Formats: sequence, C-alpha cells, structure tokens
Amino acid sequence: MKSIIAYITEILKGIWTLLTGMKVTAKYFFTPWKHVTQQYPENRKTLKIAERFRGEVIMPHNENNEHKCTGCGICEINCPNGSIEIITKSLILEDGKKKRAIDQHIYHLGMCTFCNLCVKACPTGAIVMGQNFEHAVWDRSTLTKVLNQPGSKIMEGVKD
Amino acid sequence: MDELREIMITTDEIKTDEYLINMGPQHPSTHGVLRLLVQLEGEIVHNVQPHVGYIHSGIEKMAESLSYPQIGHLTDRMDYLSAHQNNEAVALCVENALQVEVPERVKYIRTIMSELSRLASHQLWWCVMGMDMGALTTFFYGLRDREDILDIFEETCGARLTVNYSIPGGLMFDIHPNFQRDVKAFIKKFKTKLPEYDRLLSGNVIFTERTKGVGFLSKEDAIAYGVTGPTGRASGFSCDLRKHRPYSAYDKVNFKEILSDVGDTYARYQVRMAEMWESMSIIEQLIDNIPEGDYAVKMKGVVKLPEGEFYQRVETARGEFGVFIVSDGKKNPYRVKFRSPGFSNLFAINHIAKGWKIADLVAIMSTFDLVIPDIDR
Amino acid sequence: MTNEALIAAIDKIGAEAETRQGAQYVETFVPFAKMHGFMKHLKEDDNLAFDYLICVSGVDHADHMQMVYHLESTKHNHMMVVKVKTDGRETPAVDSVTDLWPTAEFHEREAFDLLGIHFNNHPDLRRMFLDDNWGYPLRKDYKDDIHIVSR
Amino acid sequence: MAFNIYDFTTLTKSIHEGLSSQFSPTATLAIEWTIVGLAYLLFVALFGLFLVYAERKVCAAFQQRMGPMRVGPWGLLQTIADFIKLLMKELIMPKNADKFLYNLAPFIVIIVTFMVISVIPFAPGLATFDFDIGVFFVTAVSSVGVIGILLAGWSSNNKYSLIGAMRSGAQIVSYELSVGLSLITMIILAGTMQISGIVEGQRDMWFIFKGHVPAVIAFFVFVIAGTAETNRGPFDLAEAESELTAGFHTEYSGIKFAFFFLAEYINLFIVAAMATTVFLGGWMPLHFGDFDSFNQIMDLMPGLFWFFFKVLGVMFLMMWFKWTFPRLRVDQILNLEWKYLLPINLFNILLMAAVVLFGLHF
Repeated sequence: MKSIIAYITEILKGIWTLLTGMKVTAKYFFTPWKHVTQQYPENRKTLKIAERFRGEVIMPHNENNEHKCTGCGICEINCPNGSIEIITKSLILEDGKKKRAIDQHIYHLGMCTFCNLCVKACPTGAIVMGQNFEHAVWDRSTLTKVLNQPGSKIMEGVKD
Repeated sequence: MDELREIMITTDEIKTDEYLINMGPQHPSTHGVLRLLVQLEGEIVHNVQPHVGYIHSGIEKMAESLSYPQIGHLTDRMDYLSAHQNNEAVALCVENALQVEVPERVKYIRTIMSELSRLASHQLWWCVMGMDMGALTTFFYGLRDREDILDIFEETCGARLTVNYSIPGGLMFDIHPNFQRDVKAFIKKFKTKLPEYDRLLSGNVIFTERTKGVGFLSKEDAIAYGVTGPTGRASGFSCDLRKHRPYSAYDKVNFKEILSDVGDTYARYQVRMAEMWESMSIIEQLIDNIPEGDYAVKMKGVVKLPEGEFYQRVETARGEFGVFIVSDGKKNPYRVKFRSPGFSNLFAINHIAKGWKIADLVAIMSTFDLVIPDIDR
Repeated sequence: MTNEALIAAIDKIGAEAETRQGAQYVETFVPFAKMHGFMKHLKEDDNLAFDYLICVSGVDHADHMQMVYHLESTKHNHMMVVKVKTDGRETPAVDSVTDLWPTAEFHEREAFDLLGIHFNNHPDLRRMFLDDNWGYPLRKDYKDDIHIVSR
Repeated sequence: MAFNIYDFTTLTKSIHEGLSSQFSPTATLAIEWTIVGLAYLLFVALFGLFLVYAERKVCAAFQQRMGPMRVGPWGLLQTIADFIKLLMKELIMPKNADKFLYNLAPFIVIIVTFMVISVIPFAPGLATFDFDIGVFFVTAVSSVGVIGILLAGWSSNNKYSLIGAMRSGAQIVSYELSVGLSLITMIILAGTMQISGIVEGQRDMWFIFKGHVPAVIAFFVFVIAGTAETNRGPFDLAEAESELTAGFHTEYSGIKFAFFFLAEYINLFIVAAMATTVFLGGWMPLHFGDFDSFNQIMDLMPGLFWFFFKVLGVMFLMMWFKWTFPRLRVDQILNLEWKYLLPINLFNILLMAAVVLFGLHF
C-alpha cells in the first residue's frame, strides 16, 4: 500500500513540476507585447548605440576640412593585425624647414578587430571609434578606406 | 526460476556490433566545430574520442610576434564568453612581471566585470543546456537576460563580446557614468528572472530524471584530469582560484565557493546556478564601493617584460585559465602558452560518458560548457 | 608549507634536481633521464602530494627544448614548477607523465603537435590540431611563407 | 433541431443528386471520389501550411519573439514561401541508399495520414467514411506510419537516421497501446466504435464531462500518448536535433522532406481531431443536459466552428508541451509508457467500466 501511495505522489509531484514550467511559458505567451525581438532595419531611427561602441576607426574633420593627424605612425605600430598603413609626405614650411605630414591614412576595415589600441595610443587624438556598424559591402576592396579626406590638412597647433 | 536466471545470463552475453558515428564537426550539440568520434553499441556509448583542431588559429604562435597589450585582444577570441577574464589574466601577468601596482579602482572594476561576464557566460550556458535537452524555449529566456549584460558591456567597454577592456596597467576606459545604475538595475531584474529559470527547467521532472545520477565524475578523477571550474567543483574539487589565490578585489568580498560532492550532471547544473547567485552577491558588495582614482597607471609606450618566466592563473567561467609567458626581455614574448580550462575539461569526457546513452553524452557535454576556440586556440 | 620547507622537502628526493625559489614559485630543474621517478615522488610523497597538474608547456630554446610542468597540491595548497631540459632540439624526448596525471596525455599531445617533443611511454601520441605532415609551428625555426605574413 | 441549418448533408445530397441526373452511377461515383480526393488534398496542403505558420507563431509567443514577420503582413505568406522553396530544392539521395525504399518512405507516411484523416467527421454530414469500427480503424492505420519512418531511417544508409528510426519504432509500438487503451476507455462509455455514433452520443454532454474522472484521466493519457505517437516534443526522440541532427529524415531534402514535415503536422491534427471527436464531442456544440436556453445559444455556432475550435485548442496544448519541456531519454520514454501510462490506463478502464456499470456518469 505504501508503495502505491509513493507511486501516486511521485506522479502528482512530477505533474506539478511540469505545470510550474508550463505556467512560466504561459505567462509569456499571454503577454505577447512584451516580446524582446527588435525589428532591425525598421527600428534604425530609434536604435541606440552606445557612444563608446567600436564600429570603425574614423578621423574627425572640422568644418575647414582639418584633422589632427601628424602622421607619426604610432597607431600603425600599435595595430595588432596591420589594419593601418600610414603614408607620409614631407611638407616644406614657410621658413624653409621640412615637416612630416600625413599623405594617406589607410585603414583596412576588413582586417580590423576593433581592439581600440590605435585610438588609445594616438598622441593627438586624431582617430576615434565611430558607431557605424553597417559595414556590409558587395566588393571587398571598398573596405580599404583612406581616413583623411582629400585636400585636408592638419589643424593649427597640433604637434607630435 | 532457474530457467529465468539462465535467460538473464544469456541476454548479458548478447553482443551487437559496435559502430562508430561522428558527432561533429557540424553537429548541433558540439557547440562549434568539435568532432567526437563516438563508439556505440545500440544507444550505449562505449568510447568517445574528441578530435580538435578544426579552428586552430595559432594564437600562441601569433602572440610571439605581438606586443603585450596586443596579446590581450587575441585572448578575447579564445574563450569569447569569458573574454574579460582572459584579458585580465594577461594584464595581471604583465603587471606582476613588471611589478606594477594598479589602483584600487581598477581592481574593483575588473572584479565586477569578471563577475558580469561570468554571469553572462552562465546565462548562455543555461540556455544552451536547455536547448541540448530539447527545451528550446530556455534558449531565448537566457539570451534575453544576457542581452542586458551585453548592453552594459557595450556602454562601458565599447564592445559586446570581444571587450578588450583590461589592458596591462589598468583599463581601456573608465566606467561609463551610467555603469553603476545599469548594473544595479540588471541585478534587481535578474533576481526575479533566476527563480524563473528554476521553475522552468531545474525543477522539471523530465530534466531532473535526465540529469540526476548521470555522468559521474569523482573528485579524484576531477583532480587527475585537471577538470576545473564549476565542472570540477561539482565533483568536490575545491578549485576556485578566487578563493584560494585571490587576485584583483576578490580578497575584499565575502562569497561562498560552491561545492557539491555528488559529481553528476545535475550537480554540475546546480553549481552553475548557485554561482550565478554568488556572482550577483559579489557584484552587489562591490558596485557601491568603487573607490575614486585613476583607471590606469601610466605605462611606457613599449611594454618590455624582464627576462624570466611568468605564470598567472585566473578563474574564468569555465575554470582555471593560465597564462604562461616566457620573456627574453624584448617587447614581444619569447613564448606564450595559454592553459585553457576547456582543454583539460574536454578530455575527461571519455572517462565520464562511457556507458551512458547518446542523449546523456549530449547532456554531459552541455554541463562541460565547452567553448571550442578556447580548446583549439 | 612555506616555500623554504617545500624546497627542503623537494631536495630530499634527490634525483639530481636543482631547486630554487623563482620569481613566483618554487622552481626545480630535473635532468630528463630522472624526471619520471622524481615526478612520481612529487605526486606520491605525503608531504608534497602534488596531485593536480595544472599546465604542461613546451618551450623552444635555442639549443634545447624545455618542458615546464606547473603543479599544485590540492591537499597542502602549494605550487611548484618543474622544468625539464631535453637533449638537443632536433629529436627531443622526455618521459610521459600520463600514468601519474591523466590530464598530461592531452597536454603532451599538444606539445608533441606544436613543438615536436616526443614523450616516451605515451599511450596515444598523435598530432592533435594539425595535419600529420605539418611542421612544428611553435619551433623558432618554423617557416611558413603562405600563412605567416611578417611585417 | 437548430443546428440542422449548418448540416452539410443537404449540400452533399444535392451535389449527389445533381450529378446522378447527368451521369451514369459509375461516373457519378468516379466524379464524387475525385472531388472528395481533391478536397482532402487541398485541405491537407492548406491546413498543413496554416499549422506550420501557427506553430511558428505560437512558439514565438512562448519565447517572447515575434516569429515570421517579413513575408507578407505578419509573415502570413512565410510558409507558402517555404513551401515553394522546398518544391524547388534539389532532391539529394545518398549514394548507397536503398533507392526504392528511400523513395517509398515519405509516401507511406503521407498516405497513412490521408487514410486516417478520411474517417474524421469535421461537421454534420462532412465525413467521408463512417464504419462500424471507425476508432479501431484509426488506431490500426495510424500505426502503419511507423513503417514509413523505419523505412526512411533504414534506407537512408545513415547511422543517425537508423538510430532515429529505431527509437521511433520502439516509441510508437509502445505508445500505440496507450492510445488504444484510452480510446477503449471511452468506447466503454460510448458503447460504439462508430465515429458518428460516438459524436451523436455526446449530443447532451461531451464525454469528458459525462465520464468525469476516468474520462479526464483518459483524455490526458490520450494527449500524452498522442504527442508521443506524432513524434513531437517532448517525445521527439526520432528527430532529436541536438542528438541525431535530424533523425530519420536527415538525408531527405526538397519535397520528400516536405512530405515528412507535412505528415508530422497533419498527424498532430489527427491526434487533436481524435481527442476532439472522442472526448470533446466532435463538432457538437457545448451542451449541458437540460439547460435549453444555454444549449440553444451554443447551437448558433456552426459545427465546423466548434470542431476546429476544439481541435486548435488541443493542438495548442500539445504545442505548449513541446515548447516548455525538455526531451525525454529513450529509456525514460519506455519507462513512462510501461510503468506509468499503461498501469494507469488499465486501472482507468476498470474505473470506467465500474462507472458505466453502476451508472455513475452524468
């Protein structure tokens, strides 16, 4: 008799645990407006990206098309996977002295692992991390970018 | 009666052919590109041979040509669920070698971050565990709650998974102004969600039947096979480095080392569930007491370690992670070896899974919480 | 056990082992011919009881290979490092410690795979990550012009 | 009788008379067969598509998701797009597969579902076959489906498929028993095996209320065993994707896979429809003995509505099971049957016999 009672209580206990589980899922089934899905391309406007989000390396330019990059190459050294190539040129200043300046700051987005080491190492704060994360392209070669805009020059007063 | 006994004896002697099946490299429950060569008789597992190397990325070789801060970002990509702890291990190793004392603030933040990523990792483990057992709904509940932690990471570290937040000398950034508020909000919310996990899965009679008494690992075997982390602690192997060899701010917090002496699949499950509570308690103790100060010490532009061999152990979500750096005084390490927890844990699987069914093998693997890049490196 | 006592206890084993206090842990150098007996002592001696092998690493030095064993005792909670130099670096070989710590089997397979160190009496010495006719990539003289781009 | 206005007998009779006046009796029969066959095909295809969509939406709601949203408004056309995709996919066959059996298996599975579905009364006058042994026919024929699964698993020449098929075989053979016994419990109450008779017997009250305790037990046993028989979670061992990748249909692609897929959902419908017919009064509206005003209000809704309302309710219950519970192991699934369901069932039959014998039912 004892074993029969044990058998029945075992069944009832088992069913009870199943019912508690079903209660959890039912709670969510009957509150469908609490869904966690975000309809991505539709919600672009309301999408919040953290300001520190590391989407790509960018070089901010001011309204006069000026940046802060001196072409020192520290970012290139700090990059673990060779995503940055610095091509410098030498400018001849008014007083006749030669000065190194950036010609092309080449950035291979396709190789970048977004580790932030280049931005951290930059002595002048010329490069920062941008929040854009939609990098899908049809042609891989377009992932190689030149960060300094054509015709841009270095901001006044920025030194190595 | 005697006839019956004879029949029973003969059925024992009936042997069907053993056969081999490949679980993986593409298999839903191997969590990546792990291949298990399983020798089966009917449904019974007789032998499991793990084959790894499908995503061997040569991180140890790569690290030989990188500087120390750069190595840190590679460790993100090994055990991507414990990315922060891996970063921390490298940072601590370099700091110990240079004998740099980091500010208290850094230690506190590192500890909080470690516990957050442990929570995130255990959440993912929980949902995948449910999925491996066939309860697909757990997958979404776990990921839903993990998303909150990833949002906190995104706000403070700038990345959701490969955070690269701890660097030699301190942290990449200071914490975000909203960090404390968000973490507290998350803890408050998750404290209501965790009992729900228990109601949905832990108590479920099907789940307990499938896990209780399945896949035993004794304490001696856990030590012998070097099985650490929650998996080892479920067997009674007291291996919590946070307790035994405290680093960062773990010596300033009160927490229990979760131990179980049962050693079955359910014990491994329960240890992880209890660890989530402990992690939350650690975060709660620290979050309001983060001291003011710098978030990093000024390091030289080029970090050079003194000549010698350095080893640092940290407790990741999966177990003991070790960084072994051999330095010859240059800016690149001479040799780096990562002792990854998954590697040692995985190879105990043959010992555990022998004699159990395929379904149990899947459950056992699930409680091992394997991350394959961690094993392959 | 303090580190001094640990050094004294290890010194008692003999086996031509040189023990000293390293930067972090107690370090011991053992000749490869006597390493297995020495390791057996480390594990079975009640005062030492190094029952947990944390990590086995191989290092390629210019003229020899070195195996580094990180050991811990779960009973006494002390740690030590055992270092074994191999004879030359072309066909290096040391004894396997798989019979003492089963976890060594896989760490040793990894060392064999990446550094080409042979382990005597290893039950199943196969390549682990790489193909059978791949080189030994963690050796310093490893060259791979296709996969390794040096800057 | 109020619900006669929804009776399909007049419709079918008028079609029959119209055709008879135009054609010879043989031709009439042939045309009627064609119409009925096409109607079933259309129903299975459309209802199968609807069920796939419904399952995805229900599962999404359980998981706090939205489910398919892209194709058509609220993703309504998603399953149609999937169906077109499956139609256009290449049919791949393993090199060493047993070609004949491999091709035969999906047809066996789908034919069985058509055979079972033919006896189910959807509404008054809307059932094709109505034998004396309707319930017996359903249990007998539905167990043939396992042959298709076994053939699929064996002929694919894939070990995963084979394990899945063997599991499925063991499972269905055992659970047939519970399905049969729980139906027998109700047959004791109904006193007939004829499906129209069973439905008619529930005119005053559904059997689940009429037979109270034993009927409720039988209902739950039937739903559990029925879930197991359709290879759905938590009893989806035959295709257990985390263990066996896709189980018996691992090697099937394109339309052959679609057959298995469709058959699974139609089987779900069949189990729900049988539960509805035997326990919940089929197309009978909700009636309670002498409450005439209540019964008349209930009669306003057509039988077809009642039938599908109840069927969808039972199906929702089964989906709820699937999306909540973990999967059982192969030995536990047999334990559940032989140690729990079968004894309960046998006891339940005795109880029901006592209830009927002493007239303790309502």
